Amino acid sequence: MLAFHPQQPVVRTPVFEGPLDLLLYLIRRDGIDVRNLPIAHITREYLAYLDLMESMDLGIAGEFLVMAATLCQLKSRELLPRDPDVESEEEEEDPRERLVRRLIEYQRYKEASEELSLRPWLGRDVYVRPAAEVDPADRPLARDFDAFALLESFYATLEAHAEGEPVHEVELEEYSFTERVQWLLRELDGGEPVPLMRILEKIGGRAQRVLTFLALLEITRMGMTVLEQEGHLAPIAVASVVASEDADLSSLPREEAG
Amino acid sequence: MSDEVDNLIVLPGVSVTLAEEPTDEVEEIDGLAPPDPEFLLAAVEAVLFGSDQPLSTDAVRVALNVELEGAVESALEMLRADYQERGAGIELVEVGGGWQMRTVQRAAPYVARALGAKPVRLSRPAVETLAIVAYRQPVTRSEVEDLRGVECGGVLRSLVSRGLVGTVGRTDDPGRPLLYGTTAGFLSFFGLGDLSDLPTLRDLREMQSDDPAEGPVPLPED
Amino acid sequence: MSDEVDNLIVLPGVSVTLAEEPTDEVEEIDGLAPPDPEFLLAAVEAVLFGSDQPLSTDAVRVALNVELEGAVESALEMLRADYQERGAGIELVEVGGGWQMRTVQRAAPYVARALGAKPVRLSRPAVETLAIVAYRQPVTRSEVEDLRGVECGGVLRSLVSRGLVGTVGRTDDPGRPLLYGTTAGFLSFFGLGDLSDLPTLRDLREMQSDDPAEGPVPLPED
Repeated sequence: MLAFHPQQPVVRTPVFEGPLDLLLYLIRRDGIDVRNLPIAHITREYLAYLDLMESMDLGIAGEFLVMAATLCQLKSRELLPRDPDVESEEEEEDPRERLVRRLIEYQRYKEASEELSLRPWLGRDVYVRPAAEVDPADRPLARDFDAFALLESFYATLEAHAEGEPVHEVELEEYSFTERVQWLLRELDGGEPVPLMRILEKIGGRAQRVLTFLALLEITRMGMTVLEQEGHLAPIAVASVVASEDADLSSLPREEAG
Repeated sequence: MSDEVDNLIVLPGVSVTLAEEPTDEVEEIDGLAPPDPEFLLAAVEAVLFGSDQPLSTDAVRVALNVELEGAVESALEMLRADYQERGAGIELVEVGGGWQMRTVQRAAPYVARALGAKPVRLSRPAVETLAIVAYRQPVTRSEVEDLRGVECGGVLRSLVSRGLVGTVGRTDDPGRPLLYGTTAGFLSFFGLGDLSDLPTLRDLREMQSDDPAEGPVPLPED
Repeated sequence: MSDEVDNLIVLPGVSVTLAEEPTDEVEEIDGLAPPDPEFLLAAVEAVLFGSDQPLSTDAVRVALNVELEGAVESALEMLRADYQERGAGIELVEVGGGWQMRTVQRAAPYVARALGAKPVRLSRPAVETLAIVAYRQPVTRSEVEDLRGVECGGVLRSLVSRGLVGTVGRTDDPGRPLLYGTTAGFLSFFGLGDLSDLPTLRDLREMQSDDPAEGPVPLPED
């Protein structure tokens, strides 16, 4: 029994996947044509190898022993004188032929597996992109809310945060069209163009903004104010061409009674 | 009238914005506009880069919303040729019925080192079993064991758990044993386009003549 | 069949699995030869491709076992320029002190589609901000912040990167702050022909009061 010493020169011996693997090794080692399998020789070598494995305390799997039995059976069969009648009857089941066929077939798959081993393996020879979570910024937006939700959010925000008067629905009739024109012209005194948006933002109530906007359209039509837009993308600005005190408001539409 | 006013008031900048955005853009974006022809190659490249799985020509076509399949196919071929010509570190390969970007084999040791990952291993029994399943599929465990001459249950299980082999049904034999076959992961792992890309068995012709149906192998006497 | 010789084990008593591992593998990686100069660019490309983390110049240098740092740096720069010049679908970016390959922004919708990415929900701050921009456009950041009462820079940026909001100009105020407005992508997302299709408060009220479905369900008497 050998003891394992790391410094000792190592004994190298092939590892076999099974009895067929061992047989193929012996056939190749001894330069034997598998079709011309010398049963007596191969049986002797096979058993010798099992002895070696045993002497090294390597466990011998059951499959190896089954094959040993098969080989011994074949060998004894060959030693017997051949009876032509029995031979023809048993031809289909000739165990030796069957063994040869198994060996050749096993060799085919061994070779195929060697070719597979030479291919570029993923993770050994070639690599792909690691799976990555999609950047949330690149993921599509869920269509779980519509423009009405947007509107509700808008008003909710205004009511929650606006420092000025909250957006209320105010009756249109409470406001004077003329008063709105006067307010607009006062805002625009000085002649400098003012962004339309900024004017409208000064107005708290939505209805009042409607009225103011209508007033602006009216005095622009009358030539008291001009709307400017510097470029295609620029905001609209409003400028007055008359001073608020000098404006002639007599031609403004009459206000309807309450 | 009042409707208009409402909208105008709420949206002071409406005319500005409207002028800047053509309204017919809406349809295009809803159905995702296909890439401009000059961006097609780049879009194909990005889509393949972003996927860790092989993508079929059709999957690429759908992702890009390109109607014409030929356009995507020729873009894929151009991209593959482009990588080859400039000796890139990446190549475009057809595996498992799809296209995939992979590092070139020559770069493998550097990539492995950068990843700090040990190269993937398969034991010799595993590769042998895999070869038998690949060439004989669909195949039962006992058929594999007959061919290899050893018990294969554990090896088969580990191949299944690695996604290289899967069960594809059962035979009608007593006990209805499971049938095993290779998976798309198998093709991808070995860089095979499909099963017909498997190397042909070297002894195939010999084996065919060995087939008992064609007569017994003539054995010279000892 | 010299392969068999490779599958040797050291006897006695050494486990069978050792046989599957070529013993010289460790040495190979330790003494990994740096890529030939003509393969350097490709090796850098492969290493970055294979990594999901940004790699520092030094990490790339170590992976390639290249002594000279300048060589890797110039290879990285060349690679970046190369992608840019040919208008690739991939770009090389320096993020967080490392280099990373990623798809170009323009290709993002296609990549997301290819991956079947799950949709994300807009956060409440994002919806609020979007609502303000939609109904008050053109609007500056500080105006949005006044209305919401909180800082909105990040939310606005994310809406811009989502393509729902864009800059439409600048005011004449000191510092000339940017003006934001909604985009064509915004219209398409909400299925609006143009901004005048945005619902008004009146629409909302009509819906709530007139739509019988919205009203309380009459309970049947017991």
